[in-house]
Amino acid sequence: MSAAAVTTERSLSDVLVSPIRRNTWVLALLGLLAVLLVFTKLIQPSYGLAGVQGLGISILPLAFAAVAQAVVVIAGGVDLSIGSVMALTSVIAASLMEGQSDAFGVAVVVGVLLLGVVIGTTNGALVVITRVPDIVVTLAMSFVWAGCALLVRSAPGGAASPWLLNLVIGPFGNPWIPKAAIVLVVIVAIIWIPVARGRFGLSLYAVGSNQLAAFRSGVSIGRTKVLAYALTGLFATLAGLSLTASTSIGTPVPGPYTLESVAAVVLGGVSLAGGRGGVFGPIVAVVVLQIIQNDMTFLNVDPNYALVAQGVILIGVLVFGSVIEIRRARR
Amino acid sequence: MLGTPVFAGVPSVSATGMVLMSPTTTGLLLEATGVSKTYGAVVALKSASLAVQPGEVHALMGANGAGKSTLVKILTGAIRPESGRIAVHGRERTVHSPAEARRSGLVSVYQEPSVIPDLDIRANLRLTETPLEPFRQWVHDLGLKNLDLSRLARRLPLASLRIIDLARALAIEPDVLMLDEMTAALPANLTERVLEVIGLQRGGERSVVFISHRMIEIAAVCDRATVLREGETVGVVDVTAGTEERIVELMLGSIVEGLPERAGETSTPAAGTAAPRLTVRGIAVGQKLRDASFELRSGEVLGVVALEGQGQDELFDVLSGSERPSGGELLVDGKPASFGHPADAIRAGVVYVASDRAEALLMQRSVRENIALPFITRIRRWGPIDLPAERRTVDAAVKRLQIDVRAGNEVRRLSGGNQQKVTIARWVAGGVHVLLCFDPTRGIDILTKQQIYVLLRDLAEAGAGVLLYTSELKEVQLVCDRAVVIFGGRIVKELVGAEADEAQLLRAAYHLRSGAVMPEEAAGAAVESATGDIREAGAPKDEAEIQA
Amino acid sequence: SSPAASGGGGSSSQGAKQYTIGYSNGGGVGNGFREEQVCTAKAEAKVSGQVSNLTVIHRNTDAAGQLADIRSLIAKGVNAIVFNPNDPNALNPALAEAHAAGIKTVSVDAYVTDPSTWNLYNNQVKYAELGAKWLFDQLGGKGTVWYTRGLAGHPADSDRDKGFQNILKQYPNIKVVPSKQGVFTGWDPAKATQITNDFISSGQYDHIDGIWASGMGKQIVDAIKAANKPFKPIADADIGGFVSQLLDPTKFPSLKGAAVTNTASVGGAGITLALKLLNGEQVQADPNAGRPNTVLLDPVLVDNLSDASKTQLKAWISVPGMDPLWPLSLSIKGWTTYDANTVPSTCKGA
Amino acid sequence: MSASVRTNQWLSVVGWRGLFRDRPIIPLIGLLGVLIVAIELADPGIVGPEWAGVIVRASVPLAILGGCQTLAMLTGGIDLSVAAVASMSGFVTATLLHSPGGVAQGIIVVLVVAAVAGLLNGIGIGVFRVHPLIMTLGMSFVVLGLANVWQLQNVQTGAGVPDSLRWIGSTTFADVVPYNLLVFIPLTALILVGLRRTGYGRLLYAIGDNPVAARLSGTRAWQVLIVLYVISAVMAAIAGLLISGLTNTASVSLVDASLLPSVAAAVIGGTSILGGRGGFGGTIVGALILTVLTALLTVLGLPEPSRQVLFGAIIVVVAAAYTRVTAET
Ligand SMILES: Nc1ncnc2c1ncn2[C@@H]1O[C@H](COP(=O)(O)OP(=O)(O)OP(=O)(O)O)[C@@H](O)[C@H]1O
Ligand SMILES: Nc1ncnc2c1ncn2[C@@H]1O[C@H](COP(=O)(O)OP(=O)(O)OP(=O)(O)O)[C@@H](O)[C@H]1O
Ligand SMILES: [Mg+2]
Ligand SMILES: [Mg+2]
Repeated sequence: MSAAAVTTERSLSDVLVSPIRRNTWVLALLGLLAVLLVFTKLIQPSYGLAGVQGLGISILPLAFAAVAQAVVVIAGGVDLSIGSVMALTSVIAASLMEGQSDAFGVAVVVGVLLLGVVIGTTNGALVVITRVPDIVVTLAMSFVWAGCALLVRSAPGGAASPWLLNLVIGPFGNPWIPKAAIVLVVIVAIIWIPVARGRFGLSLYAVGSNQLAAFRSGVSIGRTKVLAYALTGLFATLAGLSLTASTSIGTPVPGPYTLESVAAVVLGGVSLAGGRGGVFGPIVAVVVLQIIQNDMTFLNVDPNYALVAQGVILIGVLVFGSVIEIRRARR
Repeated sequence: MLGTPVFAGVPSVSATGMVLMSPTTTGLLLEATGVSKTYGAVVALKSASLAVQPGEVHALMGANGAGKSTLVKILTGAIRPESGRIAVHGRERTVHSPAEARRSGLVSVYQEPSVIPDLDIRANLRLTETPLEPFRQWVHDLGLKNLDLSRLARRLPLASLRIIDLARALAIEPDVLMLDEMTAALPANLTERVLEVIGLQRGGERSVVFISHRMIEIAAVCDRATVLREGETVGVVDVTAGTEERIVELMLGSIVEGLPERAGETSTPAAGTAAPRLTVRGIAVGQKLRDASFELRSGEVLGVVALEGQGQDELFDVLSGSERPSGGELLVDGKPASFGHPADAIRAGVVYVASDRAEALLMQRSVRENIALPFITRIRRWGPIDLPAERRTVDAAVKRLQIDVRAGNEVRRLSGGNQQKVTIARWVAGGVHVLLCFDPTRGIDILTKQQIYVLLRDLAEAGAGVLLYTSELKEVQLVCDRAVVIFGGRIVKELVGAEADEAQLLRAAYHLRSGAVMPEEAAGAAVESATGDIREAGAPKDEAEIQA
Repeated sequence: SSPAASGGGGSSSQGAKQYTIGYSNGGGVGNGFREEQVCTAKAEAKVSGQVSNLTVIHRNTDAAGQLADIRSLIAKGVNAIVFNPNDPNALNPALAEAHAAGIKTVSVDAYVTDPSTWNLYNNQVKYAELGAKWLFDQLGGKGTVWYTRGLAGHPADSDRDKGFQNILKQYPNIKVVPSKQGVFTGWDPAKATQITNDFISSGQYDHIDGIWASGMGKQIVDAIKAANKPFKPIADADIGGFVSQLLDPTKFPSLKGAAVTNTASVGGAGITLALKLLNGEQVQADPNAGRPNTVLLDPVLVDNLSDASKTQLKAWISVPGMDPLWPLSLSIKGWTTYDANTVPSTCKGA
Repeated sequence: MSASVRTNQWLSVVGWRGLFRDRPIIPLIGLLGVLIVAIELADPGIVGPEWAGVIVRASVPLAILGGCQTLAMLTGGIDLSVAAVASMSGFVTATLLHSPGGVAQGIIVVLVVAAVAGLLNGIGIGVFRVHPLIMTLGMSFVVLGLANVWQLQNVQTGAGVPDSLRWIGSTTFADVVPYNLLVFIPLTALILVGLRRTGYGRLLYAIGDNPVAARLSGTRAWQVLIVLYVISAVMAAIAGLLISGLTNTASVSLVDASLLPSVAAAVIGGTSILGGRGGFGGTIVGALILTVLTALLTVLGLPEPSRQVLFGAIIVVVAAAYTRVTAET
């Protein structure tokens, strides 16, 4: 053991092992997903193309919502206004696009995405400036954004540009690959991977992990938080646009996406304490939740017991996870 | 002492020892005057001044709560002062954030680690834009070997994090480096390397502001010392042989009387004959602690000495009920005991003073609630609290430890030292059979330390057994009747307290064969061989991480 | 009637169960109207003898969630899907997919715009018109009316608003408070009570002459009674609790009111319609509906002003001990074949 | 041995701040006053004893639900199952009205059922360390699902809200003092004293402040948490009974709309969602503020969308002002 060179080289096993160790939860979820798919095929032998295509489009809004929630939770916050932002952006898009040309529709999408960033920035700026806890600010803002959605239109309506519908509905090349899945993966990858790799991504995790240490490491807490919320606003808007794209209209009454996104984020291995996890785990969690929903239909489970089962599964997965964690810590 | 350079002859400002705000000589690197800061009703800094010359190691001294950390935080932009001037390189500046301070050449290693727990070390370095190669070099120089940069920070021991903090600061090449109790959480071997590195800065371009409560370290590396008392700079002293007394006098004001040389002097415990309070037989924790056996008797203070990560953490975890041993036997007052939870240990009268205050205190609650916490934990005690009785108990404990409770509505407002006292007071308030202390004087000022020594002796005299792990080897001679040394998860040596001088202890801690006199220069070599020993013993990677 | 599509499995249509039907309800778990609707669907499926399996998906979600549910029913391979739509347009893509897979689709309680889907629903515009007209006539065409609505943005609420405004135009001397847009109860009993209490305590209640309600009449009347205020004429729906109040002059002296039917039996009727389509029967569309493939169910209004109408109300609440939040009209002539008294028990055993 | 205390405390801004920080309820009450003045300005003559009675009556159940959140938040948790449990309790009591044991039996049954739900919450959170948000969210699905199964089992039993519940939930003494205070005042006294003067109350704060320290001092957190979530569920059940009495309605989703306001009442009242700080007094004022705010928006007669926007905006402003006033330094 001589020089500095020895001290900091990474061994091959480190390179291979540590990503697996760090992503155990996501890998376990993928395993669960595989098991569920096999199970589904067993209980519903006719499950096939229609099922997979339906799955792809069905998960899109919640998947984007979960990504949106994951970003802000990683940064140590939480956004309870995601459902309302989805409603607002969705009604605005659908109202503006109704009866307009495709080109105008593109402009609307771009404009609404920018608006989403502005909305997210507003949430973030309020959190930072008022120093009121995230959960309070975003809870209150959820009323504001939902009210704005109702101001835009009091009833569901509007229409999406046809290209927007075509963008997400149907297969992409191979009949087994839903366009929606491609859209989801490509957009999330394009936005998230550069963010996660860059300094801003580091700051996100730093702020979520330990604000004081982050501040002392030279991270601007306020700016990072605002940017995190802006990014969340962007993804929430993508979720809202997916609503418009899959339903072809805008609905001013928020759907159940806020709490579902929190649940998906936790299931997806993101710590609500901040600083840990990623955005792909929550996406897998959303797929798992949707397949469970489908299986209940295939099994003809009574709707009320289906609700009970959903609660039990949600709790069960996390109990399982923490039992493993407690065991591991004992060792 | 430990192979550090002798006092370098830095041109002194004045030989008179104390100058109130020395008239500025040319070319000061950093100058702060009239800095003040209040927290609500608490005045943390009244009027503090600090002048740092290029190339000097400048000690910032003061009792707990004197305002040292506050001053450092202000100088590096972590908090804003109410008033005061700060000049860097003679130019006045307002520093708004640590990042900005860094651009002005001011970098601090704070009292608490500033590494992001959920990022790996590499990412932490990227975050702070620290150049990698110099960092590696510094880590190596500071004696931290085999640091895996892809480890998550939260998985590393505190001492490693401190070294990483320091190496990172050094790699940035700051003009002024401020070290706030850098050595407090380090084992002896790493402390030595850190002091060496700091000593090497003397006479160069860079200045170091060094905060420590260990006089010996100040004497070893510092050129001058600024002394704070109650938020005010009360003097600037040249550090030369014999100025210690002077500094202490300044720190404490007029109240100093002769500090007792050995706290336990008066007591001559019948250690050999008293009944054992705690008997440890063959306790093991996986590979980390193997076959630890010893007896702790009533009336005895038993020292535990070890380098970082030799199994002492696991030993204390087992004894305090935080972790179950994988083998061995535990007897409390002769009766077999098995602790599945700290509550079990406490019930048996075995109580634990944790080293990490953040682990032990309810930071947002009052001193009183913190001290009375153990009384209410059992279901039987969940009912109404006898408030007058509680007040009496708590007041007695506060008085006994002389805790400054003026900011006591919330413990986090107390200075580090006073917080530390609260963690001890909690157990002094009830009756204890066995007191486990893990580095209880970490970051505590000299007077308080004395108080704690006396307290530990008093408790022992009253019949308790005290097990004291300390990273400050000098303490063993001062307070312990006996000491055991742990190495590689085993107890390798037992010494009588009075004979356990630093050299003896260090030699044992490195697991060197006795007899050979260790020349101070040979310490480095000794370290290498000690490392080898651990390797052969197959110590797991976690422990091997820090070897001097 | 004879089986249309399937390859002649059963010789007799009666008793031969050959269809699987999916039922999707995208909201209102625990809501009396929606629960009763599911019960009537189950009752009709049972009585018809032609349904081998009825899969019900009933959860609180939005249009996109209901799209997912319909798609999973398609993946399950049912013969027909009956659903209560969360939106008139949003489900169209999935409905088209269902059509392509040879699945019959029936929308109940509200219409959808998908051309191949049949609609069967209560005429909500008319619901509002009946109640408003009765109320305004009670006031002699002159006075102030408190306009309480349902859930902002809900299609049924929007339709009812349309009807209300239609009649309002014909009565120039009727004033509406708090505004022409009305106040929303969100169809939430607790909120309705709160709103009424606020309205009373602010003194505004003393200045009105009548109340138009959208299903929360029971809560409004209870709040008025709790505040010891005199009752004012009120038009609401045929919810059990409200009708009981209308028929109880000892507890609610001089309470004048009218109940407009808003039957939840559309669930059962939807099953009947789906079976007709599956069996290839001819279904008569309503020419006045303004859209194709549509069966409109007209509401009726019954007040408590005459003995005859009181007898009618009493007949409604004769089904023993139903939940007071459930609508009373339990059957639709020509569309449901079960015995109304069996509806509650159909739900038993969930 | 260091810092000196400022002498002229009351003269300085710092002194006021310090006062507010130690007694955060004072600015909250001030704020409530401002809202009441606003409502009086918007509709002169409205504020009076009767009006106050109506406001208090509506605030009591919300304050109790907020109390559930307060207790859970002190330990760093949250209880999203209160709405489902509260709805269930009102509903099941109503369905048991005609059972042999009558109302009393119904109430006992729902309190036991609620306690079981709370027990499961506590076990999940305390023993299996499931995040409280998820545990209680999952539990709310379970409770709602089972309550609905029960509803469909019992459509024929003739559900109706018992007269006794109607009396206590909705009537007032002399048209002013609501009888639900008969439940609320003892409960409040119990919670206030419990939090301040009992070992258990201290432990709630301790666990929320620093679970590691609490453990090292001998606290078995799972015991505390199980009891906590049982208490929370039982309180939710009591609130549910009052709400069903107030609205004279029993429905499995009756209280759903109060879930987020219950969280808002606690946080507006100064309880930290991160644990270790807050109290029930603030929550009561928080509930009053929310109720008065709703009444104000009703009086203003704005259309629904604008009301929602204003409601949210005012909460942000209130919370920001409050944070500012009680902030450190
Ligand atoms: N956030 C705070 N709120 C209130 N008072 C504070 C706060 N931070 C520090 N203080 C007070 O300021 C004074 C100075 O504290 P500081 O931490 O600077 O002392 P120190 O000299 O570093 O002591 P130690 O040697 O114990 O670390 C203490 O009285 C402390 O109680
Ligand atoms: N709430 C309290 N506040 C202050 N001091 C207390 C409090 N409760 C107990 N004490 C003191 O702490 C000491 C030990 O209390 P402890 O609870 O162990 O009593 P105990 O009689 O030993 O109970 P047990 O027999 O169950 O062990 C006693 O001296 C008691 O006076
Ligand atoms: Mg300090
Ligand atoms: Mg005892």
